[in-house]
Amino acid sequence: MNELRKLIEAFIFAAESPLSLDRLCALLERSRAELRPMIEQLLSDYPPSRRGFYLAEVAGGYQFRTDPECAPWLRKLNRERPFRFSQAALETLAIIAYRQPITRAEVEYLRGVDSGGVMKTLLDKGLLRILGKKDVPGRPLMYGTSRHFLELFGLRSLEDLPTLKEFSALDPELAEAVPLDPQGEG
Amino acid sequence: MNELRKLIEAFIFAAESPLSLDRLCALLERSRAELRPMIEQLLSDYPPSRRGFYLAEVAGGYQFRTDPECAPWLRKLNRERPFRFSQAALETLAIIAYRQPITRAEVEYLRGVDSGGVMKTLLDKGLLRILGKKDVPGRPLMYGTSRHFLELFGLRSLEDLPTLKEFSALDPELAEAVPLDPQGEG
Amino acid sequence: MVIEIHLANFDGPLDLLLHLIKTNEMDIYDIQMVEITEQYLAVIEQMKQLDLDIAGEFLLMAATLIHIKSRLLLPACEEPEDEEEEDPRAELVRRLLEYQRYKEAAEALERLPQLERDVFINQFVPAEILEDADDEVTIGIYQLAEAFHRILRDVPSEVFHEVIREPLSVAEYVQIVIDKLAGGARRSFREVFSEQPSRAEVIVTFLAVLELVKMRMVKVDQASEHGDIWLQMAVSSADAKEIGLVEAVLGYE
Repeated sequence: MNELRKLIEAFIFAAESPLSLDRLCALLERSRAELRPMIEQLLSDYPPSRRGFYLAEVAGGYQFRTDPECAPWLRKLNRERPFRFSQAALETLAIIAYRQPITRAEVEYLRGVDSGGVMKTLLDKGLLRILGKKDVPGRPLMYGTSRHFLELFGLRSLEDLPTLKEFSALDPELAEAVPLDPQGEG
Repeated sequence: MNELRKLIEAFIFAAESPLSLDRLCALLERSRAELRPMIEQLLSDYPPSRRGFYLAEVAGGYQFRTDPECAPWLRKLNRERPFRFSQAALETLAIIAYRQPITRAEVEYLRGVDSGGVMKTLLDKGLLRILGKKDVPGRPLMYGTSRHFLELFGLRSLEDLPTLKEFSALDPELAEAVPLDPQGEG
Repeated sequence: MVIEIHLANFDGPLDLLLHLIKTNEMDIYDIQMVEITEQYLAVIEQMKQLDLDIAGEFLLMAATLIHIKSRLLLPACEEPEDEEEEDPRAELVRRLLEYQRYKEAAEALERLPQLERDVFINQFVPAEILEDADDEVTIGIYQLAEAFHRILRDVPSEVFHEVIREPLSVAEYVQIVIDKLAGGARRSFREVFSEQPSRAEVIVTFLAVLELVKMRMVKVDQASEHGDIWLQMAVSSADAKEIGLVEAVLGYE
């Protein structure tokens, strides 16, 4: 393959958004007259429907895109993504893991936002379990993490969770605030 | 092009990280025996150096990547500068890659310097992961490299790591005397 | 021999030592301790003159070098059992060799085609796989712990403990006990406590009763030796309110 055509291909492939002919000319320091026939060639090399992806002309530029016929299948990529957590779920899970048994109100106090929805999701996913009721007015439920939680994170027990000390040992900022035990590791 | 091969191509193209054969089998509801020859075919359809991109085997899966020869040009696309590893970060990463699972104290013994800050940075970048706690007094955390580490350096697996230069063929005793778990390398 | 050293270029004492050994073209298995120690100390001295913060590791290595050197300078022992004594340099050599391996491995890593530096992946994400994907992260145990410690850092620790420990105020419990004894009721010590009191509650209620007895507001009597203890207000409820039970008066926080 012609070196210049190879570069054009690589540029279009790697760019975040469709690349226009003008942009390609600027990037490669070449004239439109030189590049246009090469793009024509690429368009016929990657026509629609032949492969899993094609070279599309879109938004005044060029971009490789998946074949629309494959779309129903590609949707599965998203659904099958293993264990993805939103930032909210992650925070909530972290608080419960380290502070269990803990009530919803306490979680919300720490996060500063309503956490009922997130906790419900985590319960539905089997990552939390109810540990009983707290002996305070209103007797709110106390939550903790489940066995499934341990499995998911490859922990033998909750003791395997990294401790604050281990964290501060890695984080120089925290290290100043927390005295380090030099015998702590090794 | 065969419909199934087209779908495989589209999946690999659209996925955000390398897709393994097993994952493809699950997505397409086909057996490994059916898919493997198609992947072989795709590998030879997109060999390195011929086009602007090629089908790479990386981190236990398959991913389209640009030809490394195009890199000097492609860097012009990036507004942000790529993360540059310091010598300290590379050394630490190398030690952990070859010696995992390994504790922080062991890394520091090998490097001769405090490595907490570097290890924290590598953890933050998702290049390391915690493998559990070591069954020795103090139960220190054990670290290893992540999948993202393989992706970043384009390795199929840890076995793809460049071979460590042997200590010295003349002095096998020295090699045995290194005070670390010999199973650590793998 | 004067060696120009830029200290920032050295990753640690092992790195510096390796450099000195190489520039002197020494055999790593036969390090000339006198020479190396001298040069190493000269570098440390240079660091001091430049007013650089010398990391503890560099000083520790200096001490190790001096120690090895002195052991080598001692006359060989005459006793035969010392014949097989290990070369004092052995441990250092092992560490240097091991360190050198990883230094080379690091250089090899650096040469690998790096994502976003030497190779790039396509950025196109088909619309059909975008749904629900926003703002999500794949996590491991580190990310979980990291999330928690971030929260801990953001929440002031005192406030945090208040929520978890729920410190109980003696003044509050003094009021609770008074309320229970309202209208001149005579109650057993046990009844004064709430139904399933926590440890802290028991302690605080007890302290509250002691306070009230001390202030002569409550009478205590016991009919038999191990029998129930009975409590009764010694003043009228109205008087009790007038006393104005302020925590500061009670001396508790």
